[in-house]
Amino acid sequence: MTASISTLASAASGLFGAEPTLPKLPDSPYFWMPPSASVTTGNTDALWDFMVWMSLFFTVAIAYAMFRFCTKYRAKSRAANEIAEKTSEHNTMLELTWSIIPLFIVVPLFVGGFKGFVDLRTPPKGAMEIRATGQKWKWLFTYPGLGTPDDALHVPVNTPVRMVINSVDVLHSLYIPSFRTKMDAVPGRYTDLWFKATQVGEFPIFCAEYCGTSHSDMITRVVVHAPGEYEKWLAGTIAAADSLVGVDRGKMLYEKQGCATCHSTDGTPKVGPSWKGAFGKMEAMTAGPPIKVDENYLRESMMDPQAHIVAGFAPAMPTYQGKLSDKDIDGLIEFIKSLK
Amino acid sequence: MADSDKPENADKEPKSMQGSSEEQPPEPREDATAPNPKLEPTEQDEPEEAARRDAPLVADGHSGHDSHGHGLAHTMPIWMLVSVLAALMGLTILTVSVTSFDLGSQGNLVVAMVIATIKAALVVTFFMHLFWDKKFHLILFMTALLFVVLFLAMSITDRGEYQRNIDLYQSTTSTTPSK
Amino acid sequence: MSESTSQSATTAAQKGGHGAPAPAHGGHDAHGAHGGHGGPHLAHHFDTYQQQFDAGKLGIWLFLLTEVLFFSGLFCAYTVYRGMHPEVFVYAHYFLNTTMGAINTCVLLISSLTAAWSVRNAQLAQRKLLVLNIVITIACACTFMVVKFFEYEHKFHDGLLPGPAFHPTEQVWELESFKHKHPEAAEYAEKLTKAAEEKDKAKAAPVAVAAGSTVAPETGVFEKPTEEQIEPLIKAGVIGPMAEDPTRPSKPRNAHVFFGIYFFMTGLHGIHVLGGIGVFIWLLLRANKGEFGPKYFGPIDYAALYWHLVDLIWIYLFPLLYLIH
Amino acid sequence: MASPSATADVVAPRSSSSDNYLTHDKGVLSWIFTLDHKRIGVMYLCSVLFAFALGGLFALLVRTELLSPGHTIMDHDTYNQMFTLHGAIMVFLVIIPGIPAALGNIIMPLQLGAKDVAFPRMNLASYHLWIVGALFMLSSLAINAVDTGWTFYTPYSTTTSTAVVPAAFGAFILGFSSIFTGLNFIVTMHKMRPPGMTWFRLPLFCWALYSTALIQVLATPVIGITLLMMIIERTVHIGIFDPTLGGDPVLFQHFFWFYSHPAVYIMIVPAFGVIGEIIPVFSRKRIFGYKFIAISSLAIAFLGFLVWGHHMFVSGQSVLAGTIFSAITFLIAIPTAIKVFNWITTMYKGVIHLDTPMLYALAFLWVFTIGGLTGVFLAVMSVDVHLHDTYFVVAHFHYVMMGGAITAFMGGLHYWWPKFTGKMYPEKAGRIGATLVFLGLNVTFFPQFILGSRGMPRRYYNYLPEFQPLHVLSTLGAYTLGIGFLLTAFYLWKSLKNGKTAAANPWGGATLEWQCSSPPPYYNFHKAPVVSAGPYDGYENLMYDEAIGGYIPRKSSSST
Repeated sequence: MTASISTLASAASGLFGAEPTLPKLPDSPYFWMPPSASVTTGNTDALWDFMVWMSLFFTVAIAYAMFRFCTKYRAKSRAANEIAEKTSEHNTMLELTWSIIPLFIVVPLFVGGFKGFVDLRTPPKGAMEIRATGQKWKWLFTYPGLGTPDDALHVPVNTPVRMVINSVDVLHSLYIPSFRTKMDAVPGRYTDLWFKATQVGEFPIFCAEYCGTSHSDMITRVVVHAPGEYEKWLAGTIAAADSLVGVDRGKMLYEKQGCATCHSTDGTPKVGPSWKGAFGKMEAMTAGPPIKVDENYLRESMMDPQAHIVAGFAPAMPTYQGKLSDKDIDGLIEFIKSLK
Repeated sequence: MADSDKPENADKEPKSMQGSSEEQPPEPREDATAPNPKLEPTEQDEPEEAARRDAPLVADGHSGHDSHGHGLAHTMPIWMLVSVLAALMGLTILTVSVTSFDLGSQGNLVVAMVIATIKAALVVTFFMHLFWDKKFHLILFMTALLFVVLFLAMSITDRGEYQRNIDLYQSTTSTTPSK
Repeated sequence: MSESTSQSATTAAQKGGHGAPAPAHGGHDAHGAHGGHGGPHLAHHFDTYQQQFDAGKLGIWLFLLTEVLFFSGLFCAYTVYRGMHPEVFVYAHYFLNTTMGAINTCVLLISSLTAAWSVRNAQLAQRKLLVLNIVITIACACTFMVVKFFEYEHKFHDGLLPGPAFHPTEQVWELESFKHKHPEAAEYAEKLTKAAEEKDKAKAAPVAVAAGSTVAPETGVFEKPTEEQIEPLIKAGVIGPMAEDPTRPSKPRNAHVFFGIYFFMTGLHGIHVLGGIGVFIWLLLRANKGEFGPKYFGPIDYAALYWHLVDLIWIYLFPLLYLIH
Repeated sequence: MASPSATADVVAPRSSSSDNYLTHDKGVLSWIFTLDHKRIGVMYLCSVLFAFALGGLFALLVRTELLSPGHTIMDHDTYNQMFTLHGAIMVFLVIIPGIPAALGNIIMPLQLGAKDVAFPRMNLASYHLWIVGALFMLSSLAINAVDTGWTFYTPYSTTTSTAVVPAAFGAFILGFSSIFTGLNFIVTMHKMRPPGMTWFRLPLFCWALYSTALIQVLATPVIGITLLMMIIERTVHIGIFDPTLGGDPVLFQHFFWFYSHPAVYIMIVPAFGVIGEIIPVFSRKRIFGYKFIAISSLAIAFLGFLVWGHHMFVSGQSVLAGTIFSAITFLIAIPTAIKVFNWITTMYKGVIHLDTPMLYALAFLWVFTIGGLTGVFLAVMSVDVHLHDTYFVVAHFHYVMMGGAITAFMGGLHYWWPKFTGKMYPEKAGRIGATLVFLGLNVTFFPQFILGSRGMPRRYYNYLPEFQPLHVLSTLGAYTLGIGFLLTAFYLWKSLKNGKTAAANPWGGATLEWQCSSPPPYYNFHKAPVVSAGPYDGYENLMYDEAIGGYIPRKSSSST
């Protein structure tokens, strides 16, 4: 129930638009990296800078040597038949030097990387927990006792947050560039990542593991709230409870629950059949006799989507069992009815 | 592994090549690769060609350790083959009968695998006469096993490490297969 | 040598490389007979029979290498899944027919002997014995496949199929193999099932069977079970946390995966046996023509090596699939 | 090189087009069923180049689509299919067989001084399997092109509605084709070496192919079984990889990368070999640190097997496994560094001829240095967490695969073109082509490093508008590349008709292949080479003869 209540609240706070608007890439003080907005970024950026300079040094050195040799020792012509002057053909000391030098460079790199990695993988005790569920092609962020109020992830600044990640269909990957962290969402198990936002603002979230058709639309943003703001937002969410019913509720859920990614309201079939004029239609099924699209069928297709697939569509829909209250379902059915 | 055996070969193989080269001067090759393939063999190279071809090529049971010069390969005496088979049969009966006893949690598995490995060793050593074969073939076979072990070890270690995340998930959600 | 045999060499080489090193024997025909060089079975690009034989031998060993790694994937999957769901393997092995497995093991071992022997025959130019040994080898291989066929046929009949098709017609505790091993547990499971069914009839709450404990005490159908009664059932995931249905004795979750692996491993092995049969038939024809002798017995040797590897893999499959305790 | 005496045996410095492997037999069948390694190599070459054109076409389409976020010329699904096919074709059909099976097949036995590979029939079978595999893979294009990415990750690959099975089965077959080639090469190098050709007289190209072959034989079977399991999973649902049936998708990644990381070395190590041939010849100077380069190839081949997990740092792999894999990954930097430094040192005090092959070799050094160094970024675990599956990775492996393997392939193609065809390509056009490719390459892929580090994930059809300028730049670079390759294709094709006849040894190489006429005779050597010196010795005994446009033994030393 709380789920639906909170969901509404976001509706009330008017956060939804038809198309999920792309987040803005925040301006960064660095050339290479996006702004660093989490406590763990220090290690990554330091190692990065070191390696950039190291690479620059070696690339320039090698390029210079090549260029120098090519100009200095360039042959006049083949006809001239110059003979290269004899130089030593191998020099074990030299070989060893340039075997050892890289070793000396990479060992600290490994250690540094290892330290940073362990940090990224071990969330501090008592970190606030938020569930992130990947599904084609949307992230559902579930807050303790609050359901999924919003497309965007809302977190308070300077608070360690642990994302408990899983997927309902295929692999996804929760990637927040400004926090320099990323973790795959693997169906059938939990994975996790953590961060502690240090900057108030909005930062993009991407899906970084290929997950099919709309992989590249699985973009949303994390909203880092200033101290106090986050609580306000929560309060607002709960306060605005239950204002929507029937069609409006359905419309809002349609956008918030990710129905919109697969079902159009204008008659164009997407991954799933369009909802326009769907209600009351006789639909041919991939298996079994045609079925009339009525309340029962709609309810079934939300709770157990694979039960009856409309002919010509892939069984791609995740179940909404437990995600939708009866009230939500009624709302959605009303909404679908309204789409003549 | 792979590189460790290289030097050993590097000086072994060429010797054999030289060896074979001394007994066959380039002439026959020239004939073999003559521009005109229809060309019949010239008289003077035929005898030695034939001589080389008809040299006794089967090694007697014992001198097969390095088959170079002794013939193509080692020949297994029958008694050895039969007794190996007997041993294998015995081990098979053993491994079947041992399953009726309970040897602790993984005990039976370990015993079964040990027996299987002994059988495998017998087959490889005698039936596949790897014992008398070139050492390099042994190295190759071992390399294969080494890589299998690497492959299994890493995958299984990792799996064991994250097993609990899966158990956690399965305990919190009902993941019975949808039939 | 006739083009036909060399042609079959090519086909053999193409079908997964079973005849892989066979090319060693041919080739000069395609290059035109340049001189008497090499005799009938020495390919033009080799100088001596020794070189040709060694090349083929190294080739087949490398091929065996690939075979070992090819199967390693399946063994890895097996190990991972067994470590993950031991109960499934305990449950499933009651359905396998150990006798048939053992028979097949012996059959393969015998064929391995004859294969190894045939190499000796070829080396010593014992043509009759060679043919005989190859025939026995093929016969054994066929026996193996026939037994396998009956095993599969049986599994299909009992609905022991991989994946969603997995619908066993018998419950594990109804099996002779189970009854014989754990009689008490078997009848205890019967009792629980009956109890559960009565409850269903009585439209009462389903009997709760939790790990280690028994029917909910208040029903008081029967007293606390003994170790012998409960242990095997839990081990096999029939009751307890791993069971598919908490209300009554059933099968463990994902039991079908075992049969997935079983059919995959034995099936792939079976395909290799068939391949071996093909190669040996081809060799039989050539042996009959008396093509093999002390100077030229490579193909027999290579085929035998391949055959031993097939045997080797079975030596591991047998305990891993049939002899689970 | 072979002893002076052997050099003296060069029958006709000007190629004797009378009887060579191209003219020896007539008719299509004489090609399709030939057992001659050179002809099989040529067939491989043509097929690979065709596949390269196809894969390149897909690449250009993908880049064009990325000119603007969202829809430019195609829709989501088409885009996903395009990049999948681009990847699968380039990896399985082009780069893996490119240098070993095409160039290697023709050159390796010649360099070795062998009459043929050990198993000619198997060699042919390998090519036929390649064709069959390619047909399967492309049949997926005809049915409903696969859209899983070339990695076939489960559970997506087991649930998507596109034709995964034909594509995967194609890759399965191509695996066997690759195994056959590798197996054949190993045996050839063990058993077919002529008198005096000791292991440490093998040209570095042979050493590289040997290491490659070892990987092919040891790793490829695993991808075979993995794809087979994936196919079975998809069709029968045995539940090994599919979590809804109790399987484990991460296990698939282990299986997949156990092959596919070594496969990266199947692609790049032969390139090392080609570069190791070109640089000394065009510097008229012995290679520096021959043994170190030779052995480092083997070292890389071996280490390559122990690092597959560095593709899985954020896949849900355990920290323990990740650490082990990361640590070993760094070790690969060492043999790689050895090679680069040795190549550079070889040029020191040489007499450097900047012909097209050398230009490609220099391009390789530059591009591979960048590709290699950026590899270090990805080996550092914490940094990889940020970079994994972004355009940084895309840029990195394109610098290595496209910039490394393909550049070396082009270099080798030009270097041996006279030997293959008996014709010289137009030098000036060649240099222009090389320059275009080099520029295009950097303009295409360097911006992708920046995109990646700024957070642009790979395999994206739609992206944030802020990324657009760099994408446009990258696409322009891709077009430059396209033009460069078209030009190359054009003049190479022309040269077949009216290129000037090539000398037996136009570059003054000392390895054995330069001793037989161009194109080589059917039986490779009119006289068996007797090797008495290393592969890069005695450039001073060769001198350039304007008249024939090639090198001949110096009068002074030819009598000994």
